[in-house]
Amino acid sequence: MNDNPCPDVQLELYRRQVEVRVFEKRAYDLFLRNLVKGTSHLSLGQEAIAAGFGTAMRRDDYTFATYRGHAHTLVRGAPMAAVMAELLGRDSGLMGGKGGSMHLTSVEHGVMGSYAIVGAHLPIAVGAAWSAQYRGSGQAAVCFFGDGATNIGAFHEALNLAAVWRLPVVFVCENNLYMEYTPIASVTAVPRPAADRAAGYGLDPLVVDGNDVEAVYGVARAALERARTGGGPSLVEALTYRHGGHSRADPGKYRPAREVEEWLARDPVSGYRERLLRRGIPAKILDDIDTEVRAAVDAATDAAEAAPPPAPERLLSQVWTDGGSSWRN
Amino acid sequence: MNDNPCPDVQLELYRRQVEVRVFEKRAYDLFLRNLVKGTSHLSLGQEAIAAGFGTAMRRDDYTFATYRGHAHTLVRGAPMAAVMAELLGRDSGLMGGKGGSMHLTSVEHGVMGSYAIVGAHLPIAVGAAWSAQYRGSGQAAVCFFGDGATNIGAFHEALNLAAVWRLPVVFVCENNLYMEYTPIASVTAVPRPAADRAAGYGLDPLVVDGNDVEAVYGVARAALERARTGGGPSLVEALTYRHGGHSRADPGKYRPAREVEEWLARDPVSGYRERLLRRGIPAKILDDIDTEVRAAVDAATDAAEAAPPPAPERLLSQVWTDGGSSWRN
Amino acid sequence: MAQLTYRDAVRRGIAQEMRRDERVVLIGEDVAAAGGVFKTTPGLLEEFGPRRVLDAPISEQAILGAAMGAAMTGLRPIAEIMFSDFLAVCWDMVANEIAKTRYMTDGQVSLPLVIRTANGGGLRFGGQHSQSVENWAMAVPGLKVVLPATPADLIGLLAAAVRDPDPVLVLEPKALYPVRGEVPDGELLDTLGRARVLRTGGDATLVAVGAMVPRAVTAAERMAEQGVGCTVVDLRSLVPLDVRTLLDAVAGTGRLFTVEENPRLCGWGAEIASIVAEEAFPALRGPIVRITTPHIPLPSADTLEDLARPSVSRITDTVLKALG
Amino acid sequence: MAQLTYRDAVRRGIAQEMRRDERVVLIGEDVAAAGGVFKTTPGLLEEFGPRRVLDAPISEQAILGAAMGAAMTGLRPIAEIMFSDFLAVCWDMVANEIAKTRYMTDGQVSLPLVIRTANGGGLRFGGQHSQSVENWAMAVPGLKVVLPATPADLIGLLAAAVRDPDPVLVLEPKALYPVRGEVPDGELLDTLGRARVLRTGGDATLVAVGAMVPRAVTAAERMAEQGVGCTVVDLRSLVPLDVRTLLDAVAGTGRLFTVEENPRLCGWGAEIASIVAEEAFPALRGPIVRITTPHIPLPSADTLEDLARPSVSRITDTVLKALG
Ligand SMILES: Cc1ncc(C[n+]2csc(CCOP(=O)(O)OP(=O)(O)O)c2C)c(N)n1
Ligand SMILES: Cc1ncc(C[n+]2csc(CCOP(=O)(O)OP(=O)(O)O)c2C)c(N)n1
Ligand SMILES: [Mg+2]
Ligand SMILES: [Mg+2]
Repeated sequence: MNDNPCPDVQLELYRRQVEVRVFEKRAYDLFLRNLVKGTSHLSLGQEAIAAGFGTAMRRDDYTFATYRGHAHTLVRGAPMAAVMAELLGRDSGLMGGKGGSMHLTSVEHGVMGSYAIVGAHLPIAVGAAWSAQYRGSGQAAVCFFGDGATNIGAFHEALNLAAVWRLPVVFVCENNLYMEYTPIASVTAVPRPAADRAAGYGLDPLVVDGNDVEAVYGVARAALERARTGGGPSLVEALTYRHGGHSRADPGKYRPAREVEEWLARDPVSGYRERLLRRGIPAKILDDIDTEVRAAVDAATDAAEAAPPPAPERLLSQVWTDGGSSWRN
Repeated sequence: MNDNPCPDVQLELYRRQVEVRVFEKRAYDLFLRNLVKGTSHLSLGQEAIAAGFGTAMRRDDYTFATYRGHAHTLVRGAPMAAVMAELLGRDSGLMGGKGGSMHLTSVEHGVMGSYAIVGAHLPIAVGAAWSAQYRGSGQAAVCFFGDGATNIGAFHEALNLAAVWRLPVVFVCENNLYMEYTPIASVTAVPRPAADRAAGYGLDPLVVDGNDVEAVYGVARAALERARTGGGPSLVEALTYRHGGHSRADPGKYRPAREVEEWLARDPVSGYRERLLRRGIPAKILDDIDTEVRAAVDAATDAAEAAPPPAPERLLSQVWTDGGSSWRN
Repeated sequence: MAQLTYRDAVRRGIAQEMRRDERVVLIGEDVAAAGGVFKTTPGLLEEFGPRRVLDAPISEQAILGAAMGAAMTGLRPIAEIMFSDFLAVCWDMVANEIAKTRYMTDGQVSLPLVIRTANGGGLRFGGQHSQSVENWAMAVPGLKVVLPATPADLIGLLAAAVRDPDPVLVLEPKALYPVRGEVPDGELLDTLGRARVLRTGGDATLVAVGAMVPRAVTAAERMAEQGVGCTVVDLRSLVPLDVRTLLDAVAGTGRLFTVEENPRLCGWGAEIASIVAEEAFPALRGPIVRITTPHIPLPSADTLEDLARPSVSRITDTVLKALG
Repeated sequence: MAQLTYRDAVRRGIAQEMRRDERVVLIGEDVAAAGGVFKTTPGLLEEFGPRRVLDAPISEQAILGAAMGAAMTGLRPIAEIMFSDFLAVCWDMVANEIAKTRYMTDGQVSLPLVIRTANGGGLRFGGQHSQSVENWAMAVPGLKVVLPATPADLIGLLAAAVRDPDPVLVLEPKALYPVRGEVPDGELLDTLGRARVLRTGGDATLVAVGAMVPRAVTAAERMAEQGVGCTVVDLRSLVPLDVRTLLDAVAGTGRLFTVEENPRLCGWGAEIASIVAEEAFPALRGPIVRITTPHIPLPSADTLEDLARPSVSRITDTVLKALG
């Protein structure tokens, strides 16, 4: 028996990783050109996790992401031009420029938000899963967060409640070894910040190579299946590494050169490309994907750069559902 | 080899339990007479835990308690009359009537406060332990809390930090099976709310019969020894039961009669008395202790009842260290 | 027309909305099997079942996070935070998540949810169980804040809050739980953002909310006996704020007094004083005076707590002295 | 006399106090090895060692809890909360524990600790990383709150905060980190609760704090060119509040304008407006006007953020219009 995903899925896993890779590199270029004004946190090196889950998720499943959420937003199909425009603070941005890089949200595509307070979205994802269970919709919520987030109180509260109510939620810890600049090992009581806590919520420890997109895809499918069939939550720890610094301001110099090298050698995108070539997939097919993706990112960039800044009226809009922000009668 | 504590300690363990028992019953009477005005949370049935730890602690160790903190305050030697007066909101109260039953504090006796926000004092105890470590004082902090507190975020943050810094702190979970009126099992992902979480912080699971004062004393000595010798924190789960309701307003009717009966049969105070008698300690000695304690509680009650209400000037005092409350120049 | 306690009104208000709308669910600590520690929710578990009335662990962040996630995906949760003081342990959920998400997502996410909580002093519970957090809440953009002072108002405003498409914080003055009031039969539905003028007089305007409303009214009655006429306004809702009624009332008297249970600094009273000092300055005939709890935590002892919170006699003394 | 950035002043201020007093320790996320995400603490680990400069996990409740427990047992911790928005995740520690414990224990417990945090907008960080939380903080009895607007003030007020026996929240306007200012040589020690009058004029009093101070000054300069004289007051400290300087300034001009970065409702501006409306009413010659960020979360896009925060031109336009 062949354990590999079927060929279409393989190409999809490849394409999504490439999309994230090319998009994030472009975002970095635009930051260097001072077009991305606020902060931004890239997923370069961590593409396989978003791609693996994004491919495994159902169209109506919910994604909850962090400030490092470009990847998780794109893999659900959110329009690249609108995401890019949001980074640039343009009117055509996904949230009209109000949220910026750290708060990407596309409800239409199941992306229920990117949250910039570490840990906050875990309980919120629990709520979406509770609602899915209540409505009997068969939806699952997938909540991505970092290793650093496992030490904040909200993590604990969310995991416990999800387990007690057996909710359809998958918690995905992207362990990239660092919180901002501090090694996670230096501030955590256990070696595996997520997996070593699973038993405290009656869950199995699940560790996956986060740079192997098929491995992630497999774990994602199993966890989503469990969620949909009443098996309750899962806590997945995906081991990975970011290629760059924590955010745009950070050159990442605190990391040992050797560690960086080792992880660069395990690049999820080029590694998967090689694996597919070894499996006999023609280079042309992959090259075509690369070309298409680059064209899409170019188009998104052009559209975003050409877009005007947000209309000033936006400033006082959408505090309330009536569209406005008035607090007085 | 005889595992029993030496005779003096046995009598001390007995006396402290009786003190708490008689005091708490009196507090309940005073509540029925409408002299205790606010709320109060009694330790009837849970006396062995405070008594065991109080006896094992060094004079300069730190106690951090909850709103259910009469017992933990008394066993450190805080003056009974002042504690009673505080419950009655009198000028001679331990905190001049400002704190009330839920906030008993006697810094002089190492009681660094009773905290009424569930979980809040765990990180604070961590801080006292950090300071002890920094100062090289050999002190330890002991932090008491309930089963319900294990599900709040502060629990998680405190345990992790204490473990990472190997701090001299002993966390003592008094598992009395209920949060307020809700069975802990119905809202917790694991059967042992504290012990089953210990591994998540690299700690050993420690469960002790919280109604056996000598067992508690033994665990306390070991954990304190470990703390003082750089072994880091411990997390102890002491199994116990409250004889009455959660607080003064609660008759506790939600508990199955059978469960209540079983636990009443395991009363820590009368049980220990019987054990001491079986060991050949003359009844007279125990009776004398009982009589002394009753006299002390009577005297404390009389003094508290006779005390005037707080001087009105207290209202605006001690917000700041200058003694006042002014926020303006 | 029935006489109901405030406590019973809470139950009736929740039940009214749960009967009407299957999407309304109730979550909180001890709210289900035990019927709430203030006995505001008895019988709801029995009527609506464990799917819709849920006991939560002591995990306030998870409670509000769950409410938020459920609200954005089709439910209309009512979350109880037992004491408003505990909002501090989940303040991130209130101030950073629930309040800001609609704006940050440019309207993509709607959060029709209600947070109910027992607020204020009077029960001798001390500094961590007696706070009046309206001054925290009003400072947070994106949060509606109501403070019903009577059983009927509670039902009507709670219903309005549940049906409102935005997050609403309902502060229930715990000192009022045992107090009875007239409640009309049938469904009650009120409007957020409407103040109520409880009496009129020409000499001074007293503005109050929650547990201070009956005190302001009694003070006004006493002063009326002495020939001093007071207009008393119950704001009922701090956000949205009925500025029109406020300005009208001040226009009629030229003098503004607030009666605030919260500690002094940066309260709702400071806000309305500032609004009046900006927008009704020409109408003012004398200083604006705030009658508040001093800027201290509430003490536990009954005598001290009574000294701290604005009393009827402190109100009358302050107003009469200021009017000269 | 040196020219220092605000960012470097933070480091110098901390180092000054750590050299002086062995009990002073620094704790926070990324403060030690990395020197702080705003580069306010580089070199401190190297100078004072890992015993006194500690990197913490992302556990803000534990960070402030640890600071509190250490402060009550003999240390004088400085705790960094990276962004002031994150105070929401540990608000219980701030508002219910640290602020209230001295009072609730009737003075048994002293808490000589400092919480430092990067506050306010201007960096296009969006709604969860740009808040001005002075309006939360001032509402909490038991907390001192300072907002230094220059490098020299930061050092002096930080030193005063560290030596103060009570808990002090130091809000560092993150927009000012790269700004340089004159800093005298040697040890700096300032006094909490002293406002500073930066210029005087007879037509209006502008009161500001933090990042709004330079804007208020620039606006006053522009208005002076048009013959309108403004007194500009930098409050520097919100608690304790220098009411005397405030009232004197208003007595001299008869008109009060606040310049506030915080969202509009219940800010420090509302508080001082109310104080003035009560205590300086006879001196007032016209409405009190608050110039604030609207009551919205801060948006991320640069153009929108610039629209939201009070700008020099909004200040001048508002003042000139109000003065007629
Ligand atoms: C409550 C809170 N504390 C601190 C921060 C600042 N902060 C932003 S990202 C980050 C590190 C997060 O590390 P991790 O969870 O491992 O995620 P990663 O960035 O590595 O993906 C920190 C400390 C925050 N945003 N929220
Ligand atoms: C943060 C917070 N949430 C809720 C409460 C209300 N409350 C007080 S005691 C209690 C139950 C605590 O249960 P447990 O920890 O088991 O302690 P026990 O009272 O059984 O000793 C609750 C929910 C509180 N004080 N603080
Ligand atoms: Mg990380
Ligand atoms: Mg319990």
